Amino acid sequence: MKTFRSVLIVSLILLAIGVVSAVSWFLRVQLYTTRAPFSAFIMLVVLLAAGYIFMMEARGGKLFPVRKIRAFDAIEEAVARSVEMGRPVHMTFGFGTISSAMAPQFIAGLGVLSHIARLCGKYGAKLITTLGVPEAIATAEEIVREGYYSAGRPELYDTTYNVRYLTDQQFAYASAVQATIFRENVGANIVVGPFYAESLIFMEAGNMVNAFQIAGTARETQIPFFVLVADYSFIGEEIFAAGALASGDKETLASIRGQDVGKFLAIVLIIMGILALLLPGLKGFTFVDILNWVWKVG
Amino acid sequence: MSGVSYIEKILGSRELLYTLLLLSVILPIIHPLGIPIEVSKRTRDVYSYIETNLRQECHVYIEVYYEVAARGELEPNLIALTKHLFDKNCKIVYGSLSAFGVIAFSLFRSMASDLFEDKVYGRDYVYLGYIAGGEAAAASLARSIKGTISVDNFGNRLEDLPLMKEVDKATDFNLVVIASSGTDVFAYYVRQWHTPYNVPLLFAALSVIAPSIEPFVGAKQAVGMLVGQRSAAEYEVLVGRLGLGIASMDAQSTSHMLIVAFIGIGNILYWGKRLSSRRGGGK
Amino acid sequence: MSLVARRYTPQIIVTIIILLSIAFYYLYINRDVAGAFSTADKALSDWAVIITSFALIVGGIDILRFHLTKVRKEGLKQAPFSLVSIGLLVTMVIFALIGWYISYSNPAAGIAITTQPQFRWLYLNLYAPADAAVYSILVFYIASASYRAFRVRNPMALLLLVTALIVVFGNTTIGGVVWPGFLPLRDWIMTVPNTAAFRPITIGAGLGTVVLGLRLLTWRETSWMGRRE
Amino acid sequence: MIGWDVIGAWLCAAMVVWIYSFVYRDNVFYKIAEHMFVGTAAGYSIALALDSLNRVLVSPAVRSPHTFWSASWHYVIPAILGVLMFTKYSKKYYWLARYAVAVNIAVGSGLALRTVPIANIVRQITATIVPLWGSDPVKTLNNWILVLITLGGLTYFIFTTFPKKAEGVKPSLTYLVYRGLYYIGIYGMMVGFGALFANTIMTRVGFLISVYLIYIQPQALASAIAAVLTAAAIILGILRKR
Repeated sequence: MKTFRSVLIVSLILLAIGVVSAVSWFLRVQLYTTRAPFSAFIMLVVLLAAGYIFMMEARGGKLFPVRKIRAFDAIEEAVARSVEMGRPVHMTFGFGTISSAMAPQFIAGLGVLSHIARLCGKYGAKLITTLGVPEAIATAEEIVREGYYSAGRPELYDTTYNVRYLTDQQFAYASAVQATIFRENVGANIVVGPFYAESLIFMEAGNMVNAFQIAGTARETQIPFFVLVADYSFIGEEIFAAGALASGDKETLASIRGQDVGKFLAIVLIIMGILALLLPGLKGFTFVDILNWVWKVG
Repeated sequence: MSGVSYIEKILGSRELLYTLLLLSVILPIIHPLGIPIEVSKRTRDVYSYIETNLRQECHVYIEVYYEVAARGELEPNLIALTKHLFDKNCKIVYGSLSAFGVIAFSLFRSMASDLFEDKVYGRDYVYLGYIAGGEAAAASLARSIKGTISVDNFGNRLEDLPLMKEVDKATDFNLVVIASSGTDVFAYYVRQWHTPYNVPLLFAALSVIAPSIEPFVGAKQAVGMLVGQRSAAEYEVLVGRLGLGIASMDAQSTSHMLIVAFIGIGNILYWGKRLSSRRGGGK
Repeated sequence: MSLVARRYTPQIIVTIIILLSIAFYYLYINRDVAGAFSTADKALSDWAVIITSFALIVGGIDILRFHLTKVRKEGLKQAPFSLVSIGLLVTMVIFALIGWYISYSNPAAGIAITTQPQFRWLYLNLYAPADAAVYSILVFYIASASYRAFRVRNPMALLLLVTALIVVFGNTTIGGVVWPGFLPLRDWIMTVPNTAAFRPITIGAGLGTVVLGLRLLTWRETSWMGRRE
Repeated sequence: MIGWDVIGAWLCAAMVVWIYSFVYRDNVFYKIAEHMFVGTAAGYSIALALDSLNRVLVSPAVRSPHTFWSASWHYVIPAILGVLMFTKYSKKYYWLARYAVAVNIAVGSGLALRTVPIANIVRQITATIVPLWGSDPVKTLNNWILVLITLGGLTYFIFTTFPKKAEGVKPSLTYLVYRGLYYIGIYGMMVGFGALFANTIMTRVGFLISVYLIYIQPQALASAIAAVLTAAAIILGILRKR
């Protein structure tokens, strides 16, 4: 019943957008910008709607199994091993700031941090979080504190030890992080977030102390370094899924299915587009033109 | 300790690899090896454009727009181009739309002192210095240099310089070269010099930003483009002044080969150990 | 009440601002509205700049606190280093403040915060070389990483190695001496399989971003607030 | 007399050498260089922060107060939110810092949400729509590779639904297509990773050459002295550990 209601709500919203668009088109109103193709806006709305429907279905009690992400499961092993060796766990997010378009990746990293903090509380591991983004200091402190307090080990929490903000200048941050990894002799080096050129510095510093390394980013140019050098890696969108897995909340997990809808959509559009190349095209209007179509009246 | 693992320990130590790497980069810069280089079509096009289209004693404007960190890629290009132009007895006016261009020019001037030896400042070349104002300044320079600034970088009045009596506006120049580490300044010159006055432009760019200015070249708004150290090396071969470009290509070659050698050794050791342990697996 | 102030209000702020910024970008309606949108959009990004600036100052205090705690805990062994950091931080800020003061008291001098002469000296002779050095330190790391990463453990690693070798030989002049075919082969790899390989990753990253945005909008993503009450 | 320029040039060379020394071993000179770097960088970012505050807030408010208060009065709100960030040191009012974080996270995510559908999704899809037939066999083959790897990569990332192989039954066509694309995807991505990794070596070496030319070569003596000092420190460190 609930599912039905949410599907109804979403389709009503889509219908409303459609009606408003159609009416404004006939009234010759330039409703949408010419900067972006109209299909981008439709894509955004459809993806948000699809994800929302799945979240509502999950609230109604439906379960969506998510495939194993090995790097995510490895986090627990990494923390446990560090405790055995008596070495701290290190986590950092990279240099992308949260007031730029890198924000989503940073938030995914924060999700992973809260998972690590809870595990560190559970196993009694020491956690060192290094930061290069000043806005996130308070958040990181809170997350780490929460991890230790909820596991009943408040004595392990020490703000200046656990959370270290090292400056927001890219390579000063990188040099300080590599020194921290080396001097604290970390047992596990977990780096998830938006990374730039500093990615390999962290990987090699971790390698110098033989740390167990888990890495992930959605920034294309840095993925190779993580995949080839780390023990386990999140490739691209897996970091967003990791953030959802970390929450352990079934509604949040259900939203991942929205990502799959997007992938199916992309596959279908690509195949349709290629097949449509066989057709002559309607009055010179091809499939690609539809995707690139910009809302323009008059 | 068995022989294989002992060798692996030595080779696997980072210290050895790092030291060899440093040497493999620095030594070729000091003593270039002169590995032959094949000149790409793009560089040859630029060279033949200057060969065929520029007369003796023509006038060229060169924009020096890069910070010191980009020197390794752009300076060799600039030196090779300057050598080519001076060989044709062209007269060059240098200018910078950015403040860091001043330092870059002075370093360039001292690195290529042999080129400037028998050239007279004011008659054969002039450096205007930093001209503030970005795109507006570029537009103003295209209309009139002397109307934009009155003194050059060293405080000489432009009216007193013989070269500046010959040239003043965009159409007085037969070629404009832009050596830049940013993308914007290429667009300034396309919009303010090429589009209204149809002055031929030539780009020298960093390899990372080359893709973003490729469209200008594709649209024939620029006569050609030199990209990074590779183009510099090729141009040095063409003009016959082997310098930093070719030396960097040698350094690239030696360091890459060192890394390849280490990858090879690493694989041999890995398979050696794996096969020998499989053979002795019964123990 | 307290939960409203602590948890709900920040989430409401997030939802409203995200929706607004999407609307500002995609909607046009007419020229006046679009102009108002872009002014509001500019204001939003200025808001972020102002907040980041304050965050940076808070961060500076955090760095001071970190080093002072370190000196207290580790004593003389750490003290000289931490004092160097603190000293330079304070010096830079003082020079910046002097520059700021001059920019108001004597605007004709053309000195602003970042162009104060002593500030520039420190920047050019300390910060700039260190920055370049840390960046280029990557050359060592990429060498030792390749030594380990390109070990042929399985067929996939063999493919990886072969690709890497072709690109390496194509990039260097010595490759052209060995076999002239390396350069075109390298160009082909960089334009065809390389482009294709990163395309699904790009699409996936986009989808992940949208779904995370959805979680922010629907208040399911709360890690950024820290503590759960 | 030794001028500031000379000192500066020596400092440059020493900083570079000291920072490079870390790749061999951590030593006291790296530690000094790192702390100097971090201190300057922190000061620099505070200066940048003051500069942008000055640009956006202070300068307009001081230079033209009238226009500022009529048009940009709302800049006071983020300023207040910014000041509230200091409450993170308070045990009771720590949550006030969230308001400011909320604004920044929302602005960042909003930026991402507007560019992503175009740049990451639509543009990538349209770029993959290429003809898979034609007179030019090389181009056709390239297009096939492009499309197959792209579709394969997309299949590889699917999280929640995929065809499963039932025990003892002949695998269905869907399953075979899925597995095939999955492997094409992962192998294709590996080619991409290898190529990008190897291609990066070139830019990194290029950067080392630049640094050598700018800082080390002109100050060979200073760098040599710094290098000898560091080497001594490293050897001393190793001996002491024994």
